[in-house]
Parts: sequence; structure tokens; C-alpha cells
Amino acid sequence: MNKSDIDISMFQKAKVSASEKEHIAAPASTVLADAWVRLRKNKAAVVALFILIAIILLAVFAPIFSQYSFSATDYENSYGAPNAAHIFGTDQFGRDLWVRTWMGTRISLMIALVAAILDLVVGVLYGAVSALMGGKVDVVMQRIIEILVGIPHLIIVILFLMAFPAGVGTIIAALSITGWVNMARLVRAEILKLKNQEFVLASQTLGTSKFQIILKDLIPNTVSVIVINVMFTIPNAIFTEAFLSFIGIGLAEPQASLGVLINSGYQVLRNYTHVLVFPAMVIVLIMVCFSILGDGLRDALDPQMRK
Amino acid sequence: GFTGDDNSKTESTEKGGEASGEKETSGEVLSVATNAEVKTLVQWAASEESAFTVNNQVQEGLFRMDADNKPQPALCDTYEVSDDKLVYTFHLRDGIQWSNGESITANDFVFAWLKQMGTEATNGYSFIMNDYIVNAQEYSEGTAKAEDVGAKAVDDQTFEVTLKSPTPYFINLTTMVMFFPVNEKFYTEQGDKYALAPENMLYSGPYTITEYDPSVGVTLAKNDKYWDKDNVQIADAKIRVVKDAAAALSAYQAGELSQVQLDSSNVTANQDNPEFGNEIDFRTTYIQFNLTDPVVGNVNMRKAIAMAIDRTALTKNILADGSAPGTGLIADGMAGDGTKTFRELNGEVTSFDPAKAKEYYDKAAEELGSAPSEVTMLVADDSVTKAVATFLQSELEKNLGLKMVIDTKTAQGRGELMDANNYQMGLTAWGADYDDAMTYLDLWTNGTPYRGNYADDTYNSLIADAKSQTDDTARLQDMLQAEKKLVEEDVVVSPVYHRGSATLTKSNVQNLITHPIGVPIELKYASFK
Amino acid sequence: MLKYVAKRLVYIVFTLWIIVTCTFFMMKNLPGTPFDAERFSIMTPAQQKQVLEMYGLNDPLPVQYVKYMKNIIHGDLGTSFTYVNKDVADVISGRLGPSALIGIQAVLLGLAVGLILGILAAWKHNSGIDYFTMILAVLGVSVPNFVAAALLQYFIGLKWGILPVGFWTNWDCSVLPSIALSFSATAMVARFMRTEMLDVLDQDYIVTARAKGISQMKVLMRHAARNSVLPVVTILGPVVVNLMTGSLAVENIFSIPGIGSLFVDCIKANDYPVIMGITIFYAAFYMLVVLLIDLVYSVIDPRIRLAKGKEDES
Amino acid sequence: MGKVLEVNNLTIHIKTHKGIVQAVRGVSFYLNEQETLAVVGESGSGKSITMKGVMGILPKNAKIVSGNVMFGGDDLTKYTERQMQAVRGSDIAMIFQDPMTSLNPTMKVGQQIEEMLKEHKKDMSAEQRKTRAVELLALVGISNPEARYKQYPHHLSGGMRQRVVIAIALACDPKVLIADEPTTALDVTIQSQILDLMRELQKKIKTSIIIITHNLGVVANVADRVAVMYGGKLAETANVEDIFHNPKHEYTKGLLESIPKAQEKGHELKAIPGTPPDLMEPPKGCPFAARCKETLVVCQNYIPEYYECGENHKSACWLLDQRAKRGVSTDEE
Amino acid sequence: MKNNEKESLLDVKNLKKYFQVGKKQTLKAVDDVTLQIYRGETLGLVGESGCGKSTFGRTVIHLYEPTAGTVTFDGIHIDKSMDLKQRHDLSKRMQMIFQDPYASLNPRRKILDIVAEGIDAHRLASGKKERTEMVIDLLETVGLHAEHADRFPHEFSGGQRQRVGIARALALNPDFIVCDEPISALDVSIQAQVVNLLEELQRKRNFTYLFIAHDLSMVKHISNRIGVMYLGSLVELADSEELFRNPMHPYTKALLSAIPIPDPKIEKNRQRIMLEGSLPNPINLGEECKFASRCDQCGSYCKKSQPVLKEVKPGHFVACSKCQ
Ligand SMILES: Nc1ncnc2c1ncn2[C@@H]1O[C@H](COP(=O)(O)OP(=O)(O)OP(=O)(O)O)[C@@H](O)[C@H]1O
Ligand SMILES: Nc1ncnc2c1ncn2[C@@H]1O[C@H](COP(=O)(O)OP(=O)(O)OP(=O)(O)O)[C@@H](O)[C@H]1O
Ligand SMILES: [Mg+2]
Ligand SMILES: [Mg+2]
Repeated sequence: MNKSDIDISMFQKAKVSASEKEHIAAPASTVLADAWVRLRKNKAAVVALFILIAIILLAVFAPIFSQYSFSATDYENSYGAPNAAHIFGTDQFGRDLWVRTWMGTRISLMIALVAAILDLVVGVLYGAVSALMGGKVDVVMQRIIEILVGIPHLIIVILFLMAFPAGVGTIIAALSITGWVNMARLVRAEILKLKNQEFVLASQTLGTSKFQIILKDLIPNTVSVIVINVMFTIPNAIFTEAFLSFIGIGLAEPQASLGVLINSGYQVLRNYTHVLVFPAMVIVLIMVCFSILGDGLRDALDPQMRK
Repeated sequence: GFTGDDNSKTESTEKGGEASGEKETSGEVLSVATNAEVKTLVQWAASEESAFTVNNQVQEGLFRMDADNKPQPALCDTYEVSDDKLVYTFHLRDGIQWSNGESITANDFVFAWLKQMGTEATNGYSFIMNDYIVNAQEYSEGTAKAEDVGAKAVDDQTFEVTLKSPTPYFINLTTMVMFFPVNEKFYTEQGDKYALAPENMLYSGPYTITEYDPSVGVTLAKNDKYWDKDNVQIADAKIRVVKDAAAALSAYQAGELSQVQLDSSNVTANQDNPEFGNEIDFRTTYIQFNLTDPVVGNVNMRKAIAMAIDRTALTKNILADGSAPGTGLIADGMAGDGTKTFRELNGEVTSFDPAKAKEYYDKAAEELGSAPSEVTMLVADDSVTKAVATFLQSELEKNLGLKMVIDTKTAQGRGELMDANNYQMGLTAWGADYDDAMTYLDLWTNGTPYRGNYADDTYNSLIADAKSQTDDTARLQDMLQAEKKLVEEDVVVSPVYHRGSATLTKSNVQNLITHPIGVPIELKYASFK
Repeated sequence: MLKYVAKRLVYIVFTLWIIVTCTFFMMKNLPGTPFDAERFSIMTPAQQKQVLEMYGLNDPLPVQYVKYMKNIIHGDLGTSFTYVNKDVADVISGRLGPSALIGIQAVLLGLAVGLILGILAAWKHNSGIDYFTMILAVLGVSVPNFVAAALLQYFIGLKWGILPVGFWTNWDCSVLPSIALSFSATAMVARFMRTEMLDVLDQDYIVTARAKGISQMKVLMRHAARNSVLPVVTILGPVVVNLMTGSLAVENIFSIPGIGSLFVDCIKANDYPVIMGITIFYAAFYMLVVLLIDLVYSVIDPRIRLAKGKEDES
Repeated sequence: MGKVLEVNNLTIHIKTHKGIVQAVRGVSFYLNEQETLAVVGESGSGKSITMKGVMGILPKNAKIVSGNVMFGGDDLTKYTERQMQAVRGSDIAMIFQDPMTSLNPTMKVGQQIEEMLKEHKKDMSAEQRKTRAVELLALVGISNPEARYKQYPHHLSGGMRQRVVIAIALACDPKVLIADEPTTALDVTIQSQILDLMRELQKKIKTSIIIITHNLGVVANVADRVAVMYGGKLAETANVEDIFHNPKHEYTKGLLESIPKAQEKGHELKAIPGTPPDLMEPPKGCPFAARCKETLVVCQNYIPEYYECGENHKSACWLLDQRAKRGVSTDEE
Repeated sequence: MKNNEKESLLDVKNLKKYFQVGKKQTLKAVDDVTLQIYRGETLGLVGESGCGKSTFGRTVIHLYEPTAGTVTFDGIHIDKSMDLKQRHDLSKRMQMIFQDPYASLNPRRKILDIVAEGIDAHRLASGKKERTEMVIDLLETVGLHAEHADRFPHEFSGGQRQRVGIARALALNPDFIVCDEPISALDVSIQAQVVNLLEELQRKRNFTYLFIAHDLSMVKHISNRIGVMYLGSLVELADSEELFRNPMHPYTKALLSAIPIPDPKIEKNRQRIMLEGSLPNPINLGEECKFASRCDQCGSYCKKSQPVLKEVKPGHFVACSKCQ
């Protein structure tokens, strides 16, 4: 800066508008747009999002546009290696693995989705109510959780599968019984921390109802815990289903989830690696993408965001 | 007998080698695998192959199967049969001893057999005595006294058995675990502890047990009190529990097992391996139709289903482990008239013919008023069974346009549903207890829901006639007819396949025998090269 | 403290009772009976009666329940149906050793590796190491443990022959299964540790520590890691219990006589006394571990007062 | 009186997801031996970051862009981490604002003091360290120091904790003590105790002190000289009397006026309207221009330089320029 | 000034609020406080940190259930027996401004929704449009702009946030506002903005404030009367001028003397009353006067009983046996 540059005329009173005094630099935006902008900055998350979208599209459309049906068998072509006709090869029954993998993805994603929704609805609400009510309600609710955790999961699942036909619905229902417990515990702990925060007290003094407080004040502020936990719930649900097929009480043929496919692939791993590799790759890809996206979402949804 | 659904198969040998993986010096320990736990060794409580296998190595009956599946005198030296073929007198070998040095007497047989007939027997095998031995059934039901039962110790070395009717294969039966002797004194001393640990047992067979853990398996050592110990070549052996097929193959390749059973996916890759071997079991997997079901109660429907299944494709492409197409209920290779097998004599009683199947199907649909929207197959939850069910599903869909739902339940659950008449079709299996067609045909005489509620007078009289026949040819004729009636005419069941087993055996192991019935594995004759 | 523990124990006993009751009645509805239907149907009526009597199944359900509860109070878990004549306690304890060993090793391994990864990731936040660890962590939860186990067995056990492919004879045998089991624990610990560490690294006392002029390593380990590890310990409770109570898949693949496969087998075989025994053991163990972790937590973290504080957060 | 510490033209940038925060923009000051320099200024004006820059304990995303920190003839910004570790604590020590959070909650108080000794006085035996720690606790006026030695921070009251923090800082008799808002979280009664203590200790240990505070009362109490910061820059530095009685910068004036005065009861307080600038996009001219009553056009466009207004008195305000005086006078015409 | 002529809005009688800590220990956060607040006045409440100021404020507006004692607001008894509706209505008339402008605004909600929370809870707006208009109105009242409504709290400076907090309280147009250290977390130059705003609002809308703060000079500036609390009890209550001119309780004296004066000449030569001795443990207090352990003039009678608040001069209450 050169002093001589400064004209004497500049030494005059300037007008300063009032609004400039209360100036806020960044432009305003809506919650979602804002989150989206932030998410877009996170390259890994964007890539993950696109991969996930691609996977979902494939899961929806690949089976529709394939010349093969997921259940059509071809015994002359069992355990066929990947080739032009069957991109992912074929399985024991000569069924096209490309179609089966995407069908399986469909089912696994459905299971994941329901598990996640359940986690988000039942788990979060249960935890929130338990924490906010406190006292005896809390004690009872916590004991209920302990009991649910204490009764062996497998017994419940088998009972379910006995009572209802083995299908996606039954499996989801069976997984639902205890799937949300962890979330409830985490949310509860988080809300116990939050519930004496001043903004909660503020809502109380304004006469806001407890339910509204849970919905508007508490849950949004546990987003990061919730998102992280969902990231664990999704693989858990998918793998619990896979475990059921591992012990032989999962989905019924010819339906297949990724878990079922991986399980049957694992059994022929030695000689027909492709049967395992493709579904396994899809499942790993899904998990990785969910995790990265989850981390990105957590950051994006957090208006204050860690530095 | 009750192989039901469990595909447990016991096999394998190891050329020594401690499990720790130290490289074994060759020819030390023979190690075979079983895929199910050895939950009990009490012979009237055990019903699983794994337990039979262990008991067969450490105990012995009057006879023992030789390498050609023929019974050879074992604890019994000689025997006579009365002219009416009803009284068997067995003369025990001289100087046969329990592993503690006490001598094995005819009373030990009487004690064990009575136990098997008695109320304590929980293995469900009492019929195998009750059906043949005089007053056994009555004893079982508590209406006869022990003294009246047709199994008596004439003296310490003479054991006399009286049968209800002539039974040409009775000697075969005595090779079974249920017919092994038990030392009464020792048993009483042990009380509840009997057979829980190696020291709670006495041994009469080629080996003694040195270590026993139901979930790990058993460690065997040559029994030096065994009468034929000079012909037992291998001193140390193991029967190990390996539940996972892929893991078993790994263990075999790592040298921890001497023999392994291959699942279908590994057969192609190993077919040219000099260690590869292939056997067929006397065991049939079949569809049990529930005759009271409105849909499959229709005989044309059953025929359609039975004919719509390409069993060769199944065994060739899906199972690929040496299993044979189930062209009849009686397994390939089972005894017929001495020159030809039963199967050869009776031919294909069920066949694959999609065109005809469709005809039958349409006829059935007409009779039923409409084609069924779907049928349900009840199956147990092991992977082979599920693969077979999947195959059936696609065959029915392809050849009949019939949708088949697979209802997977635990083995216990499947059993209970069938018992409760709560099924349409069930996929189940039966393994021969002895080398005679009767071991199968007998089952459909009682009309239980489990057997599809099949109660047919013609069939029952054929079986009854066969049972009382003294003439072997007439008896065989009855049985051939019975199979035709059951499978071809009435289609109460539809055989699917006869199980085969593909194995790899280490090249230094020889004479590791696999029997197609009863006790699959026999260590006694094995040796290292 | 004692009073607190006593109170918790009372809760545990009460909860346990409800769990036992629920499980008891649910279990009786499991498909099938303790016997093969095929086998049972050919038994003579006398034998059938004898069998039912032996297993105490001929009483009406409430009577069975009362009898069972009476026996439990006397410490008698009954006799297994399938392991003939074996006490349930013996059956379970026989299987506990392998599962516990593998589980403990897996926990320790998961904890060690997870902590190191988590600390590194937090320390080098947003760096290559951070991304790398987080991808490892994601893979850890993404790969089914039976696939991981099979791969370990094939490569390390068979191909390279470094460790046994299976069986349960000496300690070597426990290494691969422990590693296979530890993956998900590692992933979980690494992730939680990282998040927690990032929070702690923002705390004022970390700045204070840095201002003291002590080395980065010491700041990291003595001040940051210690304070971050506490919450990780809490979430570890259920993980420990799950790992120590066995995993069917890993046990089957490595032919290990563990409690995971026992449980699945017994459920499938309807061995009621063993199912109940395992349930009791599992639930009690779970609750005791949680209690223990609370106690340990309060010992390590001086801020926590048991009487009030912790109960609310567990 | 020599200068122990001299900061020249220090510029520090902090990278955040939104952009770069220019937290410190060319700050220069010095500290004389045994002197107390008070740094005051709006929250967020870069006081703490400046001091963290001096100590070399900036957050990971912050970077010294230019400038130097001269201490004992060396430029500390050129030091390696290891060299800095030797300086930190032993030569320059720092106390932080919040006594509740600046002690490690899971470590005993004594240990936290000893940690410092262990690092910088390697020849001390364990016993000597303990003796010294207890001594330090006593020195900062904690009664029953032996017992306190074994306690955890949460056993102590806020005032006591802040004393412990001071004890840690003093453990190695530092030449410079930087106190970042050491009394903000405390009560007035305890605050005055802590201030007395610091003054006393300065006499005993003969250190130089930099104290950061918002509270002008505290400044009046302890400071010899004052530096006023605004918007990442130094607005004015002067001896304490000059600041209070002869402030030259408009911000300093505004600050003094907004304190309630007894005689003005019932009147409205003279607040400075508006909010401080966003350092992500600092205004191109004087940072205070937007809130200043006397803003000139030049203020909005050019950063003012420092005008000497007396002994030790510098102020960065265009109004002090000759031309401004003329400009104002033309206005009045 | 004659207080009794004024209309009392809030009547607090023997208010106690105990917290259960641990098994059998009680913390008497507010221990037998009696006072009245008159319509339109500002009552300042000062005292050491942790002495129970916030607890008192929160108990008064029924965020906490009092352990004992009564609070009467404009003739309405505030206690457990109130039904939900009464409680709801009351929340419209009594509001609170919180200490920490950072913690008291939900970081996940926009300013619009934060300010509108009371409007929503009491259904004061008929539609979305009216709601927005009301919020903008409020924002302008506190010196913010319409465009700020779309922002999140973290985008605001401390002073702005505190104004948002005030706007939120104003939304319901209450009669009585508890200001719990509304300025402690703010900068000096910003503190003045907020205090000015509060005073302006009081003039315009005749609010009654309970103003809790540490900073005595600010309290003095804004309050008509000041109460001094020590360990849960009110030890002195007087007109603000009177209190500063003539403090009677030794604690008040010490407190006043400790206020640093922003003038180096005075400050460097000032005499302070140093409080010796330590604060007693608030959990299990004995019989004696709570201040006894730190009081230099305490006599034997101070050890025997707790002094009670007595009017020693018109409008000047003190709880000290020595002074009475
Ligand atoms: N770790 C960080 N990451 C990003 N920005 C930061 C960080 N630390 C400080 N800042 C920013 O740097 C600027 C200066 O901060 P600094 O802490 O030095 O302010 P200060 O003057 O000490 O304020 P206070 O009086 O509130 O302590 C502020 O705008 C602040 O937002
Ligand atoms: N919910 C609670 N449970 C237990 N104790 C509490 C609770 N809230 C406050 N206390 C205790 O009550 C006492 C009074 O607290 P309060 O917050 O009213 O003090 P304060 O005067 O407002 O202090 P500050 O000036 O720090 O805000 C303190 O000792 C505090 O620890
Ligand atoms: Mg600061
Ligand atoms: Mg407070």
C-alpha cells in the first residue's frame, strides 16, 4: 500500500448502513440445499452416493432387462465361468449369476432398508422416550431391552420361521424384534446428555410438548450417533440374514439374498471362485459406500460441523 | 435306518499326524472325519451314523461285515440254524475278552439285546429285534417276561435265538450296533456314567477309546484284548468331528485327515486325482406324497410329478458325487436273487418322461377341476437337500408349469410336521439297515401320516406274505411286486436318487472300507502302505 | 458401592427370571420334539411313555415350568436330551473353554488393533492414514466372518502352512479363528475410538498438555487415548459377550468345539435343558459383563460416581 | 528493561471446510522483562490464536503464514517440534481460560504437575518432584497441598483448579507466562484472589506475563501495558494509563464507553452497534470501519497504519492521519 | 422508594429446592428464599457461582418442582396441582432468557423455527404466512433482519444469538422474564447492546425482570433492587443504590470490594476485603451461619443458628445476626 495513493477526498465521512452492521457473510439456504452443498464438497461421499445409486438401479433394472430369469435353470451349464453370455457366470443350477446377484441385492437392500427404518423409528423413539421420561419408566424400559437382548435371538427367529413361511417378510419381521435395541440404548445415552441443555429447557418454558421436544430438539441433535449406528445396523441386518442361511433357515429357493449367494459361493470357493466373488464384491461395495456416505451425511447434516 | 435328512456321512482317514499340524511320520495315525457330533455311545440311545461308526470300531457283534459287505463270524465262532430256519444257535469264540480282561459271555448278548427291546431304548431301533425275535415285541410292551424272549444264554459260550419267522438276512442284522454285547456287571457299576468317558466303557472290538469328546471326536488305540488283534494293522486312529465340508477338504489337504468326502463342487476338479474314489450307498432320497392332500392325493398328479423329474440330470450335474438316479425305491446294488440285484430284476419303476408327465398333469387338472396354483415341498435345512429341492422346483416348473414352494424347516421341524400330517410333499430319505428290500418296503404298512397315510390291503398282504414265506423266490416275487405297486402304480413315493459318495483317500492308506449300509466305515482292515 | 452392586445384582436376578420364563415357554414351541419324529413313531408305546417321563415332558407345561424353576434354584440345570446322561452344566462348561479362549483373544486383538488404528486415524485426521484406516474398518464390518474365516484357513492354514487349518489340540489352533472373529470388533473399536479421539483432541486439557512441552506421543497416549478409551469400553460390553459366547460359523470352519455350534445344534435338536442352560449362562454373563464394565469404568474414570451417575448412562 | 519476547508481523491462517480464516493478520508486539502486557479485544479477534502461535500449539489446520516470534535471539517459528517442546513449559508457559476443562479429568492433580517437571527437569528424582509439586500447590495458595496432590480435578472447586493450572505453568519458573483469560470463568471474589496471586508470583519468580482478558477491570488491575486487538489486527497498544485515559482508537474508546458507569445510571449504555467482522472475508479496509461512528471513506478501503501517539503508544486509525484532521475540519466548514 | 405501594407480581415464600445427590445426601440449592417482585421492576440477583441463582430462577418459572414453599404469580399458585392447561397458559406469561447463547439455541433448527417455537406451542399464528410475519416482526424488534430467519444459530455471533433468545421469549408477550445471566457469555461491547435492548423493551412493554448475573456493575445498572445470594440463601436484598452505598452483609461487602474497577489509577491502590477460609461443602451444611467459615466478624451466636432475612431499614433486608 502506498500512502500517496490515498486521495485526500477519501478522508470524508462514509455512510454505513445498519444492515451492514449486522452483516452475515454467507448466503442463506434451506436445510437440505445446505446439506447437499456440503455433501457435494465431500468427494468420497459423492462417489459413494453414485455407486450406491448405480447399485440400486442395477438391482431394480438389471433383472428386468436380462434375457435370463433369476430362477431359470440350465443343467448343462452349471458353475459356468463368467463369459459373454453370463457376465458373472452361472451357479450350481446353471442360473445366471448376474441376474441373481442383482435380485439378491434387491432383497438385501430391502432388508437393510427395513432394518434401518425400524432402527430409526422404533429404536430412536424408544431411546428418546426412555431418556426423557426418566425415573421408573426408564428403569422398566431398560429392563425390557435387557430381556430382549437376553432371550436368544435364534429361538425367536426360528419360532418366527416356523410360524410363517420362510420369506423375505418373515425374515425381516424376525430381525425386527431386536434389531433396534442398540439404537435405543445409544440414543438414550445421547439424550440423557442433551436433556439438560439449555435449548431443551427453553422449549420447555415455551410450553412445547414432550413429544415435540423429542422430535424437534432431541432427535435432530443425535443425528451423528444415529447415522453411525445405522451404518452398523445395515451390515448387521444383512449379515444376520446371511447367518440364517448359513445355518440353513434363511430364504427359500429360488429367492436369494446377497447373504444366501455368498453362503453358497463360500461353499464352492475352492473351485468356482466366481460364485462367491461377485456377490461378495457387491455386498462389500454396498457397505463401504454406505459407510462413507454415512460419514459424509453426518457431517453435511450437522450445521456446525467439526473443523 | 433313519437317515431321514441328515446327510451325515462318516469317512476319512489320516495318515497319522497330530492335529497340531506337525508333519507326521507316515503310517502312524489313521484319521477319519464325521460331520456330526458323537453325542452318545450308549448303543440303545445312539441313532446317528457318527455314533455307529465309533461303536463299530470299538465293539463287535456276533458277525462283522467283511470288505465285500458279507457278514463274517466275529465274536461268534460257529452257528447252527434249525431246519425250520427259526432257531439260531451261536457258539462264541474261545477266550474272547472285554478290554478289562473279563471274558465275553452269551449273557452279555442277552443283556444288551433285552436292553434294546426294553423301555430304556431311545434310539427307535427296537423294531429291528421286535420284528424277528420271539416274544420281543411282547417284552417291549411289558406283556412278556425276559425269560420268555427268544434270546437265551444256553451257557457262557452258547447263545440261542428263536425267530418268529424265517429271516434269511438275520445274520446280516447281527453285524449292527444294536446287536453288540454289553457287560452287565460293568454297566451296573457305572450307572448313569456309563459310556460318558473312555473309562466308563468296556471294549470288545478292534480298538479302545483313549479320548472322547462328543464335539471333537474320539481317539482310538488298538485293543490288545481283541481276539483278531493280529489282523488289525493300524495301532492309532482318530475319528474327528468336522462339520464343514470345505474345512474337511482343507484338513485333508493339510494332511490332518486321511480321507475326506467331497461335495459336488469338488468332484469335477478331483476326478482325475489318483486319490479319488467313489461309492454308492444303500440309501434312497424320495418324495413322500401325502395321500390325504387334495392335490397330491390325486394319483395322476403324483404320476405327473414323478415323471417330470430328470433324475439323471440331477445326479450328473447337480450332485455329481457318484449318486445314482432314483429309478426305484430299492437302492442300486441291493441283494436280489443272488445273481442279479433287486434293481436289475425290477427295472425302472419310475422314469423321466416329460411328455407323459404333462399328459398326466392335464388329466389330474381335469379331475381336480383346475390346475393347482402351487404345491409345497417340505424339506430340511441342510444344503444338499436344499439343492435337490431347488432342482425339483425347477423341473416341475419347466416340465409341468407347476410352481413349487420350498418350505425349509429344521430337521426336527420337518419331522414333526410330517408326523402331524401337516404337509403336502416331503423330501425325505431312508438308508437300508440290512441288505434286503424289506428294510424299505416294510415302512409303508402302518398307514401313518409320516408315510403318506398309505393303507393298502393288497400292499400289506404282499408284505405279510413275504415275511412269512420260507421260499426265497416267492418272497422275492412278493417284494418286487410290492415295490412296483408302491412306486409305479400308486406313486406313494417317488424316488429321487441314491446317495453316492466321492472321496479322496491318501495314497498310503489301503483297505479303508466303506460299507453301503449301516455302519459306513470300517477301520479294522485298513493299513498303511 | 457395595450397595450399588447389590442393587444391580437384584435387578439382574429379576431380569434373568423373566428371560428364563420367556425362553422356557418360547422354546417349548420350537418346531419338533426332542426326538426325531420318524424314530419316535416306531417306538413301542411303553418306550414312548418312558422317554417322555425321562425327559419330564409328560407333565402339563406349567408343571414342567415349576419343576424347572425349582431345580434351577437348587443349581440343577438338568440333563441333556441329546448328550445322553450328561449334565447340562458339564456339556456347557466343556464347550466354554474354546469359545472363551478364542473370544478373549479376538477381543484383545480387536481392541489392540482397533485402538491403534483409531488413534492413528484421529491423530492424522483427514489424512491418507485416516482414510486408509476407515476403509479397513469398513471392510472389517463388510466381509462376512465366515468368508474371512474360510480365506484365512485357505491361505494361512493351507497354502502357506503357517498355522493349523483347524481342530482343537493346542494353542496354535486358536489363532486363526481369533483373527477371523476379531475383524468386526477391530472395525467397531477403530471407528468409535476415532470419533471419540477427535472429540477429546478438541478438549482444552489436550491444549494444556501440549503447552507443557511434552512430546506428541505422550499427549496422545497419556492424555487423549486414555480419555477416549473409556466410552469405547462401554460399547465393548456386548461385543465381548458375543465374541466369547462363540460363533457358529467360525467354529464349524475351524472344527472347534465351541458353544456357538452347541447352541445352534441344540436348538435344532430341541435339547431343551441345554438351550435353557445356555440362555441362562448367556444372559447372566451379558448382564454381569455390563455391570463389570460399569464398575471398571467408575474405577478408571474418577468422575463417575456409581450410585447415581452411571446407572443413567449404561 | 530488555525485551524477552518479540512478535513481528505474525500472520496466521486457519483452514476450515468453508474457507480460510485469516485469524491473525500481521500482529506485532513485544514483551519486556517482568512486565505485564494485557491483550484485550472482541471475542474472535485472534487473541488466543496469536498466543498459540507463539507457543507453537496451533490447531492442526492452522498455519503461520508469515512473521516471526523472537525469543532469546531465536525465531521460534523456525524451531522444530522437538525444539519447541523444550521451550514450551520451561521457558514459556501458558494458562488457559476454563479451569473446569483445562485439566485432564482422569489424572491426579499432582501427576499433572509432575508431568511438567518430568519433561523439563530430567535430573529430578521422583521424590524431589513430589516435594516440588506439593510446594507449588502451596505456592499458589492451596491449603492442605499434600491431600490435594492426590486428588482428581473434579474434587476441586473452580478457583482451586485454576490455581492448579497456574501451578503447572509455574513449575519450571518460565521466563514468560501467557495467561489466556485466566479468570473469566471465575467469580469476582476468586478472580481478585487469582489476580493478586499472579501479581505476587511475578514478583517472586520474576517472569513476564501476557494476560488475555475481556475485562477492563482486570486490565486496570494487573497490566503495565495494553494491546487492543480487533479483527485479527492490533488496533492500539499503549501503557495502561494511556489506554484508559487517552485512548486513540475508536474501538478502544467504544469499549471503554460501553462499561456501565455509576453516574450514568438510568441512561442507556453506549454500546458499539453491529457485530465483529467475519475473518473468513475480512473487510478490505479497517476491520472496525463497519461499526465505527467516525468511519471515513478511506477506512472502508485501506487498512490504516500505525500512528505513534506518545511513548509506547501506537494506534491504527485513519483518524489520526493529518489528512483526516483536515478532512474533518473541511467537513465542519 | 416505597415498595409496598407497588403491585406485587410474583410472590415467593419460603422456596426450597433440594437436589438428591448420591444415596442420602441432599444439596440445598435454594434454601428458604422469600421475596417479592413487583410489576415492572427489575430485580437483580447476584452471588457466587453455584449459589443457586439459576436454580431459583428455574424453580420460580416451574422448570423445577420446588421441594417446599410457594410461588404465586399474579394471584395464581404455581405448583404440582396445576393441570396441563394451566401450566401451558402460564408458560405464555413467564419466560426465560438463558445464560449461554450457544447452548440455548438448538443448533439444528433455523432461527425462524426457534423464534416461532412459542407461537407453535400456543398456536398463536393462523397460518404459515402469519407465523413468518410474526417472527420477522420479532426479529426486527430485537434489531435483527428478516433475512436472518433462514439462518442457523451457528452463523450468528454471541450477541446476535442472545437477541434471538430474547426474540423467542418475546414471542409470547410475557409479563415476567427470568434473565439467567443473559450477558455473562458476551463481549463487553456486545453486553451493552443486550442490556440496552432489555431496558428498551421493559420501557415499551412494561416487562418485569428477574435479572441474574455475576457482573455487579451491570446488575447495578439495570436493576431497581438487588438480592445477594450465598449458598442457597438470600443474604441481602435492597434497593440497588442503597446496596452499593450501604452494603451490610459481610459477604456483600466483600463482593462489592472485589469488583475490579476499569481505571488503573483507582484499581492499583484499592483495598479489598479478602475472603479467607473456604466455602463450606454445600451438601451437608451444619447449624451455623453459612457464611461463618469465611466471616471475620463472626461471633459465637453465628455458630448456633442461621440468621433470617430481616428488614433493617425500609426496603433493606439483611440476613446477618451482626448487622441486625
Ligand atoms: N480451530 C479453529 N478452527 C477454525 N477457526 C478457528 C479455530 N480457532 C479459532 N478460530 C477462529 O479464529 C479466529 C480467532 O480466534 P481466537 O480464538 O484467537 O479468538 P479470541 O480473540 O481468543 O476470542 P475469545 O475472546 O472468544 O477467546 C476466530 O474467528 C475463530 O473463529
Ligand atoms: N439438576 C441438578 N442436580 C443436582 N444438583 C444441581 C442441579 N442443578 C444445579 N445443581 C446444584 O445446585 C447448586 C446451585 O446451582 P445453580 O446452577 O443454581 O447455581 P448458579 O448460582 O446459577 O451458578 P452459576 O453462576 O455458575 O450459574 C450447585 O451446587 C449445582 O451443582
Ligand atoms: Mg480466546
Ligand atoms: Mg447459573
